[in-house]
Amino acid sequence: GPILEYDEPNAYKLHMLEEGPSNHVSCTREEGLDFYRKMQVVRRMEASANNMYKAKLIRGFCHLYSGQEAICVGMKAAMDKNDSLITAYRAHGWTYMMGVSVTGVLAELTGKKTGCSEGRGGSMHMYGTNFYGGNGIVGAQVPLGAGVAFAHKYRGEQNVCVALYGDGAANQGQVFEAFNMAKLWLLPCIFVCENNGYGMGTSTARASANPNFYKRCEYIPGLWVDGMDVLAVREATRFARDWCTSGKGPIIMEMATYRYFGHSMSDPGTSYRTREEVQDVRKSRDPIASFREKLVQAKLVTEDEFKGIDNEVKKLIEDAENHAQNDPELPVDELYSHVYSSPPANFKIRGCDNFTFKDISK
Amino acid sequence: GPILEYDEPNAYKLHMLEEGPSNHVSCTREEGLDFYRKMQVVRRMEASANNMYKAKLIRGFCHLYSGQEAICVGMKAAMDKNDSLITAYRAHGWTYMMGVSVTGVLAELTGKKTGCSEGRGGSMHMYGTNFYGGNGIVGAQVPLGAGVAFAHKYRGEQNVCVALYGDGAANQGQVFEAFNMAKLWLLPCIFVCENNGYGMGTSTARASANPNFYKRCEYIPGLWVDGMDVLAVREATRFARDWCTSGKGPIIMEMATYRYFGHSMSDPGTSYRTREEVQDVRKSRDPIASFREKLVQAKLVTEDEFKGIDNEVKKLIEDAENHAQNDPELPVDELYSHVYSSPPANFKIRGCDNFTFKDISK
Amino acid sequence: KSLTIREAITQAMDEEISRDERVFLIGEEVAQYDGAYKMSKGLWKKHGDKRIVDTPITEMGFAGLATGAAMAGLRPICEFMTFNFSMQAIDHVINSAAKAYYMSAGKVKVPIVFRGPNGAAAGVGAQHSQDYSSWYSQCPGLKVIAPYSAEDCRGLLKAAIRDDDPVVFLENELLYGLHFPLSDEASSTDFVLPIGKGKIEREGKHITLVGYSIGVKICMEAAKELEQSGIQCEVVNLRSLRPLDEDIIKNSVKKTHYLLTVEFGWSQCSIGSEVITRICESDAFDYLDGPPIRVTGADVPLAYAKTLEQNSMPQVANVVKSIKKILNK
Amino acid sequence: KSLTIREAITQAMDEEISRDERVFLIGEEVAQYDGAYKMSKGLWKKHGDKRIVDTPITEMGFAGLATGAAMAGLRPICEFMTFNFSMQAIDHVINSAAKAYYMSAGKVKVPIVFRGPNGAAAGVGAQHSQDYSSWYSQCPGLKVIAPYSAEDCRGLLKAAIRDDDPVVFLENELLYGLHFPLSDEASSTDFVLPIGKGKIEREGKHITLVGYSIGVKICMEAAKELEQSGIQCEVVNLRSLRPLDEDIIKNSVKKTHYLLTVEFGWSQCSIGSEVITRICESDAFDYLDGPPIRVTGADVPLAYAKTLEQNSMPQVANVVKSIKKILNK
Ligand SMILES: Cc1ncc(C[n+]2csc(CCOP(=O)(O)OP(=O)(O)O)c2C)c(N)n1
Ligand SMILES: Cc1ncc(C[n+]2csc(CCOP(=O)(O)OP(=O)(O)O)c2C)c(N)n1
Ligand SMILES: [Mg+2]
Ligand SMILES: [Mg+2]
Repeated sequence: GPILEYDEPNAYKLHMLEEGPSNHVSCTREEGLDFYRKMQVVRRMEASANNMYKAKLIRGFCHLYSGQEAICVGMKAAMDKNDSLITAYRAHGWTYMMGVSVTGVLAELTGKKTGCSEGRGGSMHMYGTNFYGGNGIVGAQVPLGAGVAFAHKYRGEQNVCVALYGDGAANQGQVFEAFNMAKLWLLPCIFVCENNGYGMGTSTARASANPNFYKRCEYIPGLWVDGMDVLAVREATRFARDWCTSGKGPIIMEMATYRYFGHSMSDPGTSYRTREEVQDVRKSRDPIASFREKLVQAKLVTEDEFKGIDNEVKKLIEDAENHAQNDPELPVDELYSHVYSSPPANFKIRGCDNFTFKDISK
Repeated sequence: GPILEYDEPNAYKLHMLEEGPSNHVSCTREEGLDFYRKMQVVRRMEASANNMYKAKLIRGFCHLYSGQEAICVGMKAAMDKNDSLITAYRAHGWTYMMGVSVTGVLAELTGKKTGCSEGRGGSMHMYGTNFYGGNGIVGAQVPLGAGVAFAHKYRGEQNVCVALYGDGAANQGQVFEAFNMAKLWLLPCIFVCENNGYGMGTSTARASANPNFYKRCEYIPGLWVDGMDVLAVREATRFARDWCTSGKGPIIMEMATYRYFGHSMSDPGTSYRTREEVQDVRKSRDPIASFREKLVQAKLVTEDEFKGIDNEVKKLIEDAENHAQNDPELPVDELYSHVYSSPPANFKIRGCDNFTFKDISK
Repeated sequence: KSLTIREAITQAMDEEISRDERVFLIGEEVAQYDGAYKMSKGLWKKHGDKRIVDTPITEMGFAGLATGAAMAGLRPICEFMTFNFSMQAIDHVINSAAKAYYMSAGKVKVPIVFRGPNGAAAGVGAQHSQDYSSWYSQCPGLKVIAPYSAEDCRGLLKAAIRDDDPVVFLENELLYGLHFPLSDEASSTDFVLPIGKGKIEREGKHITLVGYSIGVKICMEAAKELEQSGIQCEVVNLRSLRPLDEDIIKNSVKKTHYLLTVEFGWSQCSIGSEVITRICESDAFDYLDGPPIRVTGADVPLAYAKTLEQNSMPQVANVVKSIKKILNK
Repeated sequence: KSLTIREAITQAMDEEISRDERVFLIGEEVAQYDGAYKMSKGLWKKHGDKRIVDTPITEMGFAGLATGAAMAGLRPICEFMTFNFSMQAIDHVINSAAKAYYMSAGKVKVPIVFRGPNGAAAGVGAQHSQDYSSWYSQCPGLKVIAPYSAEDCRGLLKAAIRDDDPVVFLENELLYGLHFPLSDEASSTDFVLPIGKGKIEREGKHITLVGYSIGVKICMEAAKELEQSGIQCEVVNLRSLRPLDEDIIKNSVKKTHYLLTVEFGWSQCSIGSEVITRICESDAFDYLDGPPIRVTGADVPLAYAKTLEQNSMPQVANVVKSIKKILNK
């Protein structure tokens, strides 16, 4: 069939690697449509979260992934279904890509029973098959991810764990501790720094003495990737995955990307960067628009076809939004369940006063 | 006056430095005698600690510095009296060099009132002027030291803080966190890794994916130093100090050294290395014997003069040992003092039962 | 005159930074961003880079660095964006800061304040909602403060910054925006409150309610509600958790003969457990006419969903119900 | 048959590692060095690199790694050389391990055991002597065990390793070398004890002494000493700190009418505070004929010097004195 293909001479930079991923990237029409569709789902899902937050249907923190869609879609396309993944609190896009439905995500954000964590977790704590969350503690997911990779290796599986973290998180000491063990023990772990330029209100230059995150470890090879190009992301991930599964140990990827919204919903996101900067990225580097254009220019997909997908996606999101808004919360009594997986005999959990106890023993 | 001078072509290795310390090192007769004497004091002091431990006069942990003497003596010789220093639990040698008497050290080890921490601290917790300890938590002293350097800079002082840590400690995440802040803020901090080959029973190769500790940070210059040569240590420290005080920010030094005894007194120190390895170092690299030999060969000092010093040192140690053994412990009641520097009014500290309270308000 | 908690804390820092050259604020987003919760609004503009220091996201590192700076004679205010992240740095709070003065026989002073919001905010999930009051209050060498009102915040934060010992200052995000009246006296730049003293927030004779931080708010609301049923509650605002003002509780219990504690943290080994045990161990035990009991957070990680969350945290109803039960009303 | 605590723990690990392919031991010096306190003696020789894993000195990193491995289906035993160093990793114990099952609505199980010596050893100074019992026991999602005897260690460590929830297993270095008798039943490789159940170590009718870990030893010695004065102490060995076996304490107090707790940790917000408060809140309160009180570590960082150290830790004399005071003897 017809394919989209092009050379991306600036898609990668290498650290301690003799050879990198191919600069020639390509995809079939079907893949192209699929990637486009998925990126759109993530984009629209976040737009819906944004709206529901403003309508006070979502509480607390809510970190949107908008702008970074090419990473989750491109990486997932190169992953095996038994590969594992763990990320930080900016988890909605990844949750969807790891197999949770849009309803699972949005209903979690509105705290409903149909949310993927039954409303117990919220924005930062979503999980799925081979997907270990969502983590609210900046950096903590990195050693956890190394541990998941350890388990793959322990069981002799040909699988990798992808552990993602932000440019802000990259300075946490435990990241370096994880690097060290991963290298010593040759763990099949892909460490991925999603560099969106800011950790909250702090630019990489103010937070990191070395803001070249793919070169942050002097003994683990690193790969800088244009994180706005879904095909480059897929190509690079294939390369990284091969690296790990061939027994060479860990590898670091830095995904150059951008976040369109503020850090969380309470951050207007304009005090530490200009509106122009955001507009500029939207115009010149947007992962969805640029991919769409490429597909159109290559005459693989027509504008009408895209509109069709967009409408489909819109419906999907609307349906999920409906659930998120109208599904019930868990009954109050459920606040006592899932504290323990194997509760001791006759174990009663204390509520807020000395007259409220819930027997949870099986 | 006459001087000892020689070229040490292999004394240093450089990382991210265009120029290093001079390979030509020298000292006057007086300096030579002084360095020898101090190294001997530390060596003999540790021998005494070893004996008293075996005689059960010292309890708990006791980490001897024997083998590493050239570092504390050489570095101190290049430091300004207002420079600061912090180290780990292998602190006896440094405590002495930072101005605490041998009695202050040995009596601390035996838990006596005349110990530099009145017997409250023990082996790992000794302090002095501009000397912030002794620290029992592997790696914790490194950000603390960066903080002391921060204070120097804050007050506009032309001083540095020396923060020492072991090869085992070098993997702790907080070390990297300190590196990052020190570089971002150009703190006058000399980070010194005393690489004695082992963290407890683990060789550097098993603990560190990159055992070249002077090259552990990709944005801070590093300097490997023959830590068994007191003059090279001094020369290198001068260089590092100049680097920091000239506003260039932090620098890392790796001191190649060796520990003769086990990790602590309960470790025979022979299960993870051979007796031959230890003997080899003692024979070929001992910092005191080799320095003595150089001074003799240069005809700066005679064997008789050395014997004179040795006897003096022996007396000094014996006297201190006497104190350490015969001085009183603090009265029991003192266990309640120095919990707070400014105790609140009417504050009573609870003892081990509900009938024992001590009023400590001033 | 009225003031929000946020304003009280910002003011207290501003005044102390102006007063003493050695005082500086350090933490994540405290400078250019004005604080994640805007607790340092305007301070960077006013005092500049030297005194208001943005850090990378490295709690262990910057808490250690701040502690080292304190050892070397500065007086840092170290902000944890929330105390949940203080777990990453807790070794420095305890082993480096709290124990140094003792281990060094008084040679090393550590005049530092660790502050930030503690406990649950609204809808932030289990990892961001823990109350560390009892952990920190357990440790000798530390002073631990958990203010309730604007007066508490001003008087105790200023006292903490001037104190020569390490102080843990536990704020509450849910209180930040609330307005409290402030006396002229408490508005003075010289105003400080003594660390280690509680305050009777409301007098009453039928039962003693002991709370701290947002727990006091619940106590006050419950007291108000019960007034209508003729039950007069005495409300003790602990203010300091270490040292704990045992006398103020004892005296109140001797008067009321009943004791109830209120806090948002988990029940086990809580401040409530300590308060009740101290009363048992004291001569006030004999004055008790009924069992002393606790109202606390439910013994579960905090859920995100609103109804679950609300029911996992003490509400006025829990207090009212408990009081009626013990008083047999 | 008699066994040291060290042997009991090594055996328990050995048996469970042999029994279940997913179980492995990870920590500093646990493999080639046989453990800093020789708790894993012979295990590396027997089971090899895959099952017994030496780590770099990076507590936060390896505790996180072990937790991740548990999430992915393995069953790590994560040794802290001492629990003092668990402070560096405590965020993973609490936020990563304890809360995951709840936050994920049961999707993520974390079957991990964190173990190692807790509390003071002999002459190791303030930073190496803290008792973390109350901190960990406060946190829902964790199970917390503090064994006393060889039987406790075998039965509860094996149960902990088989448990699907994260367990904190607090040993005591001062007990490691002590010998305890062991029944045939307890020697079986199938022997496990239920988590959450205490044990009456000694029956008595005049007062209930509640202890855990080395505190039980002090209780037993005090009980023996008081026997001569005709005072019969009932000694409750808590075994589990979370869940806490409230029933066993209540039943004992209802029989004896007096309660004393013994522990080596600091008093504030301690296990003793919790035990006493639980009794106050229960129907056993009405059975108390005197104030329940605590014997604890002194409220100071632990000093190195021997006499100071000894007097900062509970001794039999503190217990005897306290009992005589409450019983008016
Ligand atoms: C240990 C810890 N410290 C601080 C925070 C507060 N915090 C949450 S997100 C964040 C910024 C992280 O930035 P980055 O890693 O770049 O990720 P991004 O938000 O850009 O995706 C901070 C400081 C936290 N959650 N955990
Ligand atoms: C955080 C922490 N983890 C573990 C220990 C136990 N411990 C004490 S010293 C040591 C080895 C450190 O080795 P290294 O840094 O090379 O210093 P050296 O003993 O060689 O001087 C270990 C593991 C500790 N004290 N603190
Ligand atoms: Mg970022
Ligand atoms: Mg070493």
